[in-house]
Amino acid sequence: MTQLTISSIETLYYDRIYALHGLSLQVREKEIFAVLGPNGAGKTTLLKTISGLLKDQPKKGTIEFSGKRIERLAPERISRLGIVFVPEDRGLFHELTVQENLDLGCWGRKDHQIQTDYEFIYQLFPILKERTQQMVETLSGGEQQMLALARAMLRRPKLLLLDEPSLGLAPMIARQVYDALSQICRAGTTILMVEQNAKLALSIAHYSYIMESGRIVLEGTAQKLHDHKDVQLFYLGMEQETAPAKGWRLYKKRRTW
Amino acid sequence: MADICPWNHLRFINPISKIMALLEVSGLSINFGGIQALTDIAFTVEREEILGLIGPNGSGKTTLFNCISGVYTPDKGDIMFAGENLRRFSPDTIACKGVARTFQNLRLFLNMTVLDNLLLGRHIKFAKNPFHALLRIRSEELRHRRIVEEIIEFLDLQPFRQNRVADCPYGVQKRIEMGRALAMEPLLLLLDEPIAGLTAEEKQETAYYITEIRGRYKTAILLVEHDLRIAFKLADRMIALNYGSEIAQGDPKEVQQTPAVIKAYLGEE
Amino acid sequence: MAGISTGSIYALVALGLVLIYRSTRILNFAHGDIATAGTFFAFALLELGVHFGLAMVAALLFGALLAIAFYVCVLIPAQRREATQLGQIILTLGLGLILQGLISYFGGTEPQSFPFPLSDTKVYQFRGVVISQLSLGMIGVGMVVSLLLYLLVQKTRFGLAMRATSENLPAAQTLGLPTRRILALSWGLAAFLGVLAGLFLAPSLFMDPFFMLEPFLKGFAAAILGGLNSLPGAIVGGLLLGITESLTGGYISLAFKNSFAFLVIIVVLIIRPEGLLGTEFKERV
Amino acid sequence: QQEVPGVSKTEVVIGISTPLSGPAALWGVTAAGAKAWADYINDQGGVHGRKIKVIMKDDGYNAARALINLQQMKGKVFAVCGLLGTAILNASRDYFPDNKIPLINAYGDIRIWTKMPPEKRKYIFIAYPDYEDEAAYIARYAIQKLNTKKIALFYQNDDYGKMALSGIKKTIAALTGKATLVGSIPHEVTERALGMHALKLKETGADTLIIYATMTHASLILKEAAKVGYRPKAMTTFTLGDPIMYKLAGDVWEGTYTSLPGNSGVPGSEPEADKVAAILKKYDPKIEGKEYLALFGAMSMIQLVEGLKNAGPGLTPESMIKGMEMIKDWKPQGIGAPVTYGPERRHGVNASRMGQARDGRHMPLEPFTIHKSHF
Amino acid sequence: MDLIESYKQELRLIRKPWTRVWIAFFFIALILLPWRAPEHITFTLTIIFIYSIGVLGQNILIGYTGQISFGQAGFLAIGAFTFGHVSRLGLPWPVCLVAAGVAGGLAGYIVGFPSLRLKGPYLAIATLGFGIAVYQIFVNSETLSGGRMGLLVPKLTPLFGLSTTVFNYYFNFLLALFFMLVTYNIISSYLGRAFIAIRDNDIAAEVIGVNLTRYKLLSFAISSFYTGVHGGLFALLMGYLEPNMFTFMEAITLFVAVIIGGLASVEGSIMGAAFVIMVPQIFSEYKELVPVVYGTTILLVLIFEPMGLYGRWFKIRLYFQNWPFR
Ligand SMILES: Nc1ncnc2c1ncn2[C@@H]1O[C@H](COP(=O)(O)OP(=O)(O)OP(=O)(O)O)[C@@H](O)[C@H]1O
Ligand SMILES: Nc1ncnc2c1ncn2[C@@H]1O[C@H](COP(=O)(O)OP(=O)(O)OP(=O)(O)O)[C@@H](O)[C@H]1O
Ligand SMILES: [Mg+2]
Ligand SMILES: [Mg+2]
Repeated sequence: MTQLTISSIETLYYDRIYALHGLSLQVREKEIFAVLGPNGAGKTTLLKTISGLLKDQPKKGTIEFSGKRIERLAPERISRLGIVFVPEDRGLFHELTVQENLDLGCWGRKDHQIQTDYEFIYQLFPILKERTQQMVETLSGGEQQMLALARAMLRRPKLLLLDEPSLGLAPMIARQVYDALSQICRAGTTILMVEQNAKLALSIAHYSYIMESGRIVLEGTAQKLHDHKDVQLFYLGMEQETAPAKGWRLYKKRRTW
Repeated sequence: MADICPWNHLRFINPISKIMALLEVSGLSINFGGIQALTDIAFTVEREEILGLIGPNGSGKTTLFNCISGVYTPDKGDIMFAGENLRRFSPDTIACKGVARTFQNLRLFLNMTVLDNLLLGRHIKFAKNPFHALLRIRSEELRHRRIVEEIIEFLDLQPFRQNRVADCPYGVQKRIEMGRALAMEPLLLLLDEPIAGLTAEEKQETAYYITEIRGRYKTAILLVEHDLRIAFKLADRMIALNYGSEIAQGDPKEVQQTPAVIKAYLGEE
Repeated sequence: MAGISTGSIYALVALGLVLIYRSTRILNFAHGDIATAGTFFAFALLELGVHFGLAMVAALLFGALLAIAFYVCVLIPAQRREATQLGQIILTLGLGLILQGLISYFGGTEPQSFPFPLSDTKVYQFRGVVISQLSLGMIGVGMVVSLLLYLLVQKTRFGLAMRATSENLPAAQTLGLPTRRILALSWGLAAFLGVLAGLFLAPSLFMDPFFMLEPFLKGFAAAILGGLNSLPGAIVGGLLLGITESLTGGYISLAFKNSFAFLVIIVVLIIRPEGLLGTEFKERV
Repeated sequence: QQEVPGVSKTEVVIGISTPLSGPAALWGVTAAGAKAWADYINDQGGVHGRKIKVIMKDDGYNAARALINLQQMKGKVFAVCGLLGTAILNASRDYFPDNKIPLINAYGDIRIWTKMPPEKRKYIFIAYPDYEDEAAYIARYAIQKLNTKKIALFYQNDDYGKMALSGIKKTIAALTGKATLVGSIPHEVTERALGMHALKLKETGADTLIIYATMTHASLILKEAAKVGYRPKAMTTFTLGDPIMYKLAGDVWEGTYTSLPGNSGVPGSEPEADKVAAILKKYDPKIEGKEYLALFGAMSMIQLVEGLKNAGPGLTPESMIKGMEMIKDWKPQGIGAPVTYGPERRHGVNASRMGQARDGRHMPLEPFTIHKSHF
Repeated sequence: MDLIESYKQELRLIRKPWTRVWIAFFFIALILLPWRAPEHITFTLTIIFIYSIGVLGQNILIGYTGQISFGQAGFLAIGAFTFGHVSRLGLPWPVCLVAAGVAGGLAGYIVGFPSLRLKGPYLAIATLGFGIAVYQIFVNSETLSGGRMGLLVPKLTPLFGLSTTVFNYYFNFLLALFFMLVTYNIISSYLGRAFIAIRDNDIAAEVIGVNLTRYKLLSFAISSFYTGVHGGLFALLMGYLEPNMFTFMEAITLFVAVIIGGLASVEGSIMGAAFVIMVPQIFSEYKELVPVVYGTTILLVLIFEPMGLYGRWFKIRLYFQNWPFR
């Protein structure tokens, strides 16, 4: 069942610069969706538009969440519907401690599973448990990323929007995070993520989109994209394995789409 | 792109330092209210060398950078750079000595244009004559402008030249920051996760830039990176940290195979 | 002793300022004027023969509503257009001017004495220390209010949400915190404190459209002295400032009393840039 | 006939720039009084068929703004009345002679004109007491009539307060050995926590306290002094002759000696003053409760009207000056000390008389003492 | 769109030919104004010119370097009284003006030291303390404040047969113009860039080699030099000084001007100065409601134009750039 339907939205910066050009996509419930794309493709813009952080955007088009129109709503309202967004800059409260940040993640929750959720995230990110009283600003980049993810998970979202969740994570942790994501997806959370680490992303995603300059240029199941030649070249960096060892080639091959 | 580096002839080469390593860190330790972020770190960086720095999250890589660039003062240890101990210097003096860095969470001047950001990189090289500022004598400005334009060309930043940095996509911001560091004509460049958050294609581009920087500008580079495929390719040597102490050092291949590194960092593949 | 009673007033004003700063990062320049407006409102009610307690409650509510209205009608639209922090400070200044003008227009510019059940001239002596009934009441009320406020802000999640909202509004919004309500409530509470200070000050300082100017500036200084993000700091700062003033006034020089008080503040700040009880925030990279 | 700015067949325009907003706004009531009197005159048919039109502008007690106001009035007004504030008077010194606009009365330190060459003073007519003379008078009264031995001064820390200080010093020097000045405590205009000041005053042990401060500060200091059990004889300057003081200070005000101005009267104690005050209140109901200041302001307008009358129907600055100079030994509406202007005399009246606060009123205790006119 | 052919061209102050024409028109209008406009407008503009120098200084500090100062009244007083005392020695006005600026600048340099450790509101209070201290020192010292009668300052004698008002107008116009150009030069040079770098991100600025100590102090010194000159010119125009002219309200006025005009913008500073002088003046006949009207205009401007008046101007310019093809 589709949970999120975006149909031909247009988002502009300064009322002049188009970042999204009539983009449409669908996200089905309880699945993981990955959006890939080069710098400046508008991936971040897409997630921000959905979560309502761009004022008065999208200019055109509709966004539907579980049958309810949510475009141009205030971010609080959108968030209360169960959409949680982890932005590129992680959106942490730097002057608060780790514990306080996590507590804020539970805002509005009154169920009894908070405790088990805490255990889940501490098991996933043991370092956070060591750092509960530390001010967020002093955490390392990766630790901040973990905290942001943990806080988002504590909210038990219906739809989780992740902007580059593996950014700055060590390879081992990144894999663990992805395992955890599949796990919470199975437990009932839909995930829409923007990711550059295509290999990891495609390994857990059910479906994925490739976005360039504000449009979806390619979509398909993870497997299909994985086998696509251009995707392999540009996103999975396959060719690099076979590239001549003597140096790096600056190539700008034309894409077939 | 001009073939010869425009500023190579300006470089002051200390005859003694020719035999010495460019950077020699020894016994470096720092502690933040109970958290031992670095313990007794020692390593050297030679001229024109790329040294890879890896380690799990929170292992102290950025802290090490902060110590070298003077943002933190280490509790113990020495940082010898071209014959001088940087330990007690302020960040701006260290910058003048020829150490440039980028940041993990970008620290650009968001409200300025890309061009101005790069020109700020040239700040230490300006002949600072207040009368030039007051009387609008712009010869100095033009001279640096030329160098900056070359960097812009080199890093493919032309489309963003006059854009406000805040409006540029994340990947471009990373490149701008690298350009800003490069504009300082550093002897040693500290790069903190320069390729995080890029697509494979862009990663390779950046990797290309990094080798080119070393090749053309004769800069030594200290590189933090979590994408190991690239890191192992780029680095001449490598050092791995865990919980603030060194767990392996040496040839990338060997480091990759050290059990401690696999356990703490890579995980079983 | 004189120091403690003026200090407790400074503390009360400082508390209001800190409350707003903590939740919005705005220095509220209209704080004094809102307090004045509330006090004048109470005065007007008293003239109409309203019972004192009732008038007081009405004035406190009036002040709170005024501040909330300002937040809703002025600050929210301005924020929607991406007003800067400094711009919002100037907005409060504008509100201050407007209130000032309206108060002079409706309330008159001449000084007036404010009837109060506690007497300012009735004094008690404790071992040579003189304190008036009013000051005693003031210290008492000040302590009770600060305690309640402390409990509210420090021991409930409301305070946490307030700090979160001030630090990173978009993040707080995406977490679903009711930011508008939190901010409106903080404005209301702060104004409440301000009017309370005004009501206690009016009988001892006389009431005219500018009578809160000096206490406001001193309260501001006290808030900084104690650390802008700390409620206990506001109280400590206020008392300390009051005592410093009366000591320098008493033993060094009356004419340079203010200068000395500020000198002390500057010295303290240079040693502790975040204020006495403030928490330091150091950016790391 | 040449055109005179601000004068037409049916109208003569008078400019007033005064603090109507800001911390000094209270004094703006003087302008309201002046305006009300002008309205009253207009209802009486005006002067020589001309109605008096008042342009009133706010200057917020700021010299630059006052200057702009005056510049703006240039060419539109015939005369300016009741300028307020020493800084403003000083900054606008050259304005009146340069533009040939008469200034009829101003409130501030009158000594700024003494230094001016007489030909430049031609357009200036002042009926305002000199602070120093008044303070000297108060001190003399205290020593001679109240048998004071030790005097303390509580004063506002600016030129106003400092003139009082030097006036008192002069008297004490003149009456050698009779009394001493045991202390002088300044205060800032903005501060209102005066507990410390009261203690200091008590320490001086003075039996007479002379106060040169605003109404607020005077009441506050008396209250604070009472709190610490210090009840000296209080003597104050004329600006505190306002019955509002009773409302502010309450019981502690009773018995205070307050000097009363030579150029105005005391509503509530003098029938002549009451008569004028009643007229003023009729024309501007907001004056209710502030009659003292309003009357003070209206006195300037009364003089101006007298000047206009004397000037005759052909109104020019020159004829106005002639008209003002014709005022000799004249008590406007029977109020105050007699005013005299002349070609050599522009400081029309400089007088004081002692009064005392009794039963909610300020009662004059003796006739006017006329001080030397300064210019 | 016009093409820029060289960097040199790009560095020019005014790049587009049409802009040049507009600006030329504007200046000609300003030059001819005293001959046409009523005198009070000339006079008001004179005061605006004087204030724009102070506002420019304040903008260098707040807008460009990001350091808040509430002590501006102190610098004003120092500048003004220095001017007054020096000119009473009989020295010519250019010397006095430089003295006023230098005295202000020195004071600023000293006041700048707390800024090395303090930020935002903390710095604001420290500087506020400075302002209050200066006021109290002047009030309590008769030698400094010129005694209880205040300090009389010799005024300018008009040259070239102009009237006093007109002469003052041109005099201050030229000075304001001079300071405006200097400001443009400063902010587009390495100095200005370093200031902005400190404002945007002080750690990064330090790491790329900007010496925080030097540039923060420099910024304070430059800004208070401007303010000192403002004070001096004010003294010259008023011909009279007393400490009460430089209270906290004056500092607030400058502060409001900077923000209403637009942070970090030279044109904005001028507009801000015009705003704070003109608005209360225009409404001065509203009597006790002047603050209400003034406050309301501030609210309206900032609600609808949070970037200040300059923001609006900027938008109009953008609008006309592709007008009528929108
Ligand atoms: N605040 C902004 N103002 C103006 N333009 C912007 C802004 N943010 C982004 N853009 C522009 O919108 C386009 C899309 O940017 P966006 O940040 O969404 O890219 P992205 O796909 O997230 O890139 P990256 O992978 O680097 O994060 C870019 O061309 C960028 O220049
Ligand atoms: N100023 C500080 N105060 C307290 N703790 C700090 C401070 N700076 C760093 N730390 C701690 O020191 C440890 C090392 O941090 P550092 O940023 O160097 O890690 P890193 O190796 O760069 O990690 P990542 O790969 O996640 O960026 C972290 O656990 C961090 O919490
Ligand atoms: Mg992005
Ligand atoms: Mg790091």
